[in-house]
Amino acid sequence: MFTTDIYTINIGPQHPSTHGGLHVEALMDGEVVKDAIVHLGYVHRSMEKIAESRTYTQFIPYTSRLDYLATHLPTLGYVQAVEKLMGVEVPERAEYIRVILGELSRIASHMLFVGSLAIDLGATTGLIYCLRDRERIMDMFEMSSGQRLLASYMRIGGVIQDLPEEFFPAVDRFLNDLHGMIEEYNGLITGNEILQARCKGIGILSPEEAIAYGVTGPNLRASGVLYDLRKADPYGIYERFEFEIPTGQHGDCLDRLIVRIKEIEQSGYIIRQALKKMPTGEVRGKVPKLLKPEKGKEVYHRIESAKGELGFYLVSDGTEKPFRVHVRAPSFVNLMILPLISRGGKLQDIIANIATLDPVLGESDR
Amino acid sequence: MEHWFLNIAHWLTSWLVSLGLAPVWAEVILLVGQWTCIVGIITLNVLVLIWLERKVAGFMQQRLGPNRLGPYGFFQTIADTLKLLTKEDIIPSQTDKLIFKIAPMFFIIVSVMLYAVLPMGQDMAVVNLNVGLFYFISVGSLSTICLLMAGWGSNNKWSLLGAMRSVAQMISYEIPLAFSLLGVVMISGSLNLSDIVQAQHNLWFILLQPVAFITFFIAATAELNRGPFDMPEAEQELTAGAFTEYSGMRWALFFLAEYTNLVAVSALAATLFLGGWQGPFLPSWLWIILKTYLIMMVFMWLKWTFPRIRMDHLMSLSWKVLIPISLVNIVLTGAGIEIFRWMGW
Amino acid sequence: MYGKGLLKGLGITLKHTFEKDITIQYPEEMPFLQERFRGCLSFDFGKCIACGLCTKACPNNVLSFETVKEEGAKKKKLLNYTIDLQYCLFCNLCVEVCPTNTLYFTHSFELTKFKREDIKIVYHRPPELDLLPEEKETGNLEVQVEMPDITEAEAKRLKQLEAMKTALGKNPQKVLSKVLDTEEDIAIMANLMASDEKKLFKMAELMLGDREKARKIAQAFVNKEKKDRQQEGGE
Amino acid sequence: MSITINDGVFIIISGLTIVSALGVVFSRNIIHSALFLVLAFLGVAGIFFELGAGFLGLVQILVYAGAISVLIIFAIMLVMNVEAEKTNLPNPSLKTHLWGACLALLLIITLGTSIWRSELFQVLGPPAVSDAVGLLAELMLGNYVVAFEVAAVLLLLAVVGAIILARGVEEE
Repeated sequence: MFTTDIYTINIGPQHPSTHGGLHVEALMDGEVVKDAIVHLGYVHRSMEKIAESRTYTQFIPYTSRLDYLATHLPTLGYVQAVEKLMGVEVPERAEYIRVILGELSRIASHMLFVGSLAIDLGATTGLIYCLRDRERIMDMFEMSSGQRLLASYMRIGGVIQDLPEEFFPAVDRFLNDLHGMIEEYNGLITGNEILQARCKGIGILSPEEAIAYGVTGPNLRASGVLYDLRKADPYGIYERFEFEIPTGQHGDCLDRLIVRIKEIEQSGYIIRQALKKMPTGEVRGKVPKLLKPEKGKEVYHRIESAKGELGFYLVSDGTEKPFRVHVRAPSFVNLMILPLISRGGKLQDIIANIATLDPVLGESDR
Repeated sequence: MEHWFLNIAHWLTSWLVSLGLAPVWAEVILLVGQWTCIVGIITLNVLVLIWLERKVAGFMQQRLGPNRLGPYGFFQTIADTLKLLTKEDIIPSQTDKLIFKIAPMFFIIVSVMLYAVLPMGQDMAVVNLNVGLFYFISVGSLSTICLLMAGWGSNNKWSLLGAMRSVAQMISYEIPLAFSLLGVVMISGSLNLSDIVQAQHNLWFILLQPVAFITFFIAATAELNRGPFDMPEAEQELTAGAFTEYSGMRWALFFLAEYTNLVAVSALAATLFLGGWQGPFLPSWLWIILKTYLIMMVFMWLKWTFPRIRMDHLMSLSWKVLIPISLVNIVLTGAGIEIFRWMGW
Repeated sequence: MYGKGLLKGLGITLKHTFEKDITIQYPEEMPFLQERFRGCLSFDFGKCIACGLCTKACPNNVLSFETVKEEGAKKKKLLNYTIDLQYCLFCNLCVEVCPTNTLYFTHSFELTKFKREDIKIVYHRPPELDLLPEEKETGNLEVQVEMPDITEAEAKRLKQLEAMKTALGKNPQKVLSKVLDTEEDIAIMANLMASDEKKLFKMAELMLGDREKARKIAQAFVNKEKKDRQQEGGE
Repeated sequence: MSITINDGVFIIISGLTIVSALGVVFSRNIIHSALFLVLAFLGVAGIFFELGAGFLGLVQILVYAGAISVLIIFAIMLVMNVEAEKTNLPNPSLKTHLWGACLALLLIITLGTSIWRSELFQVLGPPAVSDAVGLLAELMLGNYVVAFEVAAVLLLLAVVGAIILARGVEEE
């Protein structure tokens, strides 16, 4: 009887809720989304090309700038990839330090996720509380490496230097308070009925679709797939720790939030175990000053970053510079399901979907 | 203390008459003076309110809030206003210029008009209208048109979407707003705000009509476009909704009007449910100010705690929850009144 | 009950309203910086030996310097040193690689400048460094060269390093015999050091510090050189 | 006959009403027409106030200016798909002009005769009782309660019908 026109509305690239230079072209029928087309590349910095003109060591600071919200994790992935390529042994203590800082980065990233979801849905105060708690992790990063956001603390064969004395009481205090923080997020953000109404049943991603699209990380686990590289393909010393992998049931926005909050808790457990088991000793292995891997050797190393499976693919041509570096960015792959989960929803649901997919544009555009 | 303002008005009238002016013209001049005072008070109030809102938000978020200009950053808003006044008046080229320009002016005029019937103290309403409450609701409904004008005039999809949303929202919420007030009207038997205040001499209506108060409060939050119902603005979704294209003083006028509405609706809530200007010890005008600010604090508390409701949830909240509740409230109030009459109270 | 979560949230914000603020008023109250904080990258002119390791380590070409080799002098003379801070990643790679702790991070973090050219930090050679040796011996050095950041121990170490370097330069056979066994090796190493000042420096530092490590590295250098020679011979 | 304040206000308001009514007709942009219509409604409400019928004036504002006009604007916005500037152009054909003139003539004759027949420019009794609302309430909920309720039921039916129609679109 009646027909309605479909109109386009451009969410971004300059938009408060796109977490950076993301452009979503939404085809709308009234308030209902018919399709959402993701346009990427606004934060492209040619990271992979830069890697080809830097030595293996020199590329380390750039890796922090991929996923700057979980600064130690991409660096960890890269240095482990190079170590795999060169066959470098890492001292025990350095491995434990890497686990502690990596999990702290994961907590920091997830805290920012919770906060940014809150502010994207309009709850300003939720963001501030999350940032307040994240600040304590930033302080710990400052203690260990001297940098708050872009630490570049990992080195091939270990870490720059040992953790300082004051780091241990600080991380202890933080872990003791972690439960209270999570309670607070649950009270203010997760438990809020308005937020639940906006997240429950929104942006549902079925496990089959998630696997088909190559979604990884908390987004995949929220769909109910029990897959975590720390268990499925343990790297570093992760097989030594006991922890659970939280999964969701419905794969909606609320599950994606809850899974991440539970992961914060699990990361806390891992850090506790690591602190207990940590041996003394060297933190930097014997590594030649100039790294020249064998010609033609290639390696793919993947870690469980805060966003999902972060992979580094390195090809060596026998010189001190890599022939090719490719980054398998989880944010990029995860963003690709945005049209799928947004179709049929409301305009406001796109915002919730972007927020719960937790993309870091620095990583997805590279 | 109690009669300061009334005395000033009386003195002014008699002085004007003694100058040889006809009493009618003296009344007109007095009316103009009253309106000037009201606009002045509103502007002052808004300056305080914006500062207060930022301060309250700051404290809630464990921040300091504005603290640079003046004691506790009190003059921050004044500096902001000066900045906005001196900014370039940007009118985008593709807009419907006439509508774009007059929308903020209409908005602020409508908001100021609300104050005509509010009793600011004992015998201190500008116009003691016998349909005062009805006046408040119907004039309040005009602000939808202004938002619609702003959204249409901006010629921007975000703006239009914001305007459409806010109009749908405000029209829907006018119904529970009016219905929730009917209970009060039935008990007091008058639409005159001063009479309603008098009727609460013994017992505040918040105790007699708690359900009505809650529905009124929710509907008023939606009518004011304040969080968690701030659909037309919705910074995170609509980038600023109807106000996206506005800048400088035109933008500031919208905010002035929003805060003006906030004060008016809070004052109305205080008048209808919290006994208006009645209270011991302090003069009546101070009581109403205190009560208004108390209600405004609650508005701020809600805004800085809750996330935004989704549009369709918002509409169904109005149509499926608030309207039935307020209708039931009216029926129960009617029955209650009959029972009390029958018991001979 | 519906609305319980809302009330709980309201309670949380109300609780925090009356708590102490966690932010500080920045310019009046400076933030607490951890000991390792990486602020402005700084340079100590007196310590630099112009080895160039920092410029090679830097991923972003932040560092550059100019040297001049005067006739008869053994060492290159550093004329100026430039840190183009706008490209700095604060990654710590140059600081790690510097053998004399010449580069270091200060705690100053207010690096904003009005003009773009002000961002570049250029260190010019201080005139005190060019005093004649006689003047140095009379103690003028201590008076005129300001090295506020060097502790006494460090200064002592530097002096020792300088002495070791001179010794290695003048009489390599004698010094190297402590770490290398065969005559042939010592000769190769001496040659290497004569041609490459970095290696000379490296050895000097190692000799002062870990003798065992020095032995290994010297051996490695020699072995590599031998290998290279063989390859050249083969071709 | 001197002009009182009331007369002056009346002249201003009615002038405004007439000007905005002309604006409705002559605007080339249909949205402007609709907004002029709001202004005309407000002017009529002002005249009601001037005549002491405050309640009626407020109903005029609430229903016409606040709600009906918004519906009109919504309808215009939703169905319009040409440029706003060219939506309200006068129709060039002579035939329509003639029909329009006839209708206008009819309207003028009807209104004119009714004004002529009435006792012109004469104030009939006091403007209005002070408690107009009470009087209205007694009339509506007393004498004419059946008609009032029937009208209410009719409106309710209309609302239900509208909802059913609107839902039909959604299913398609």
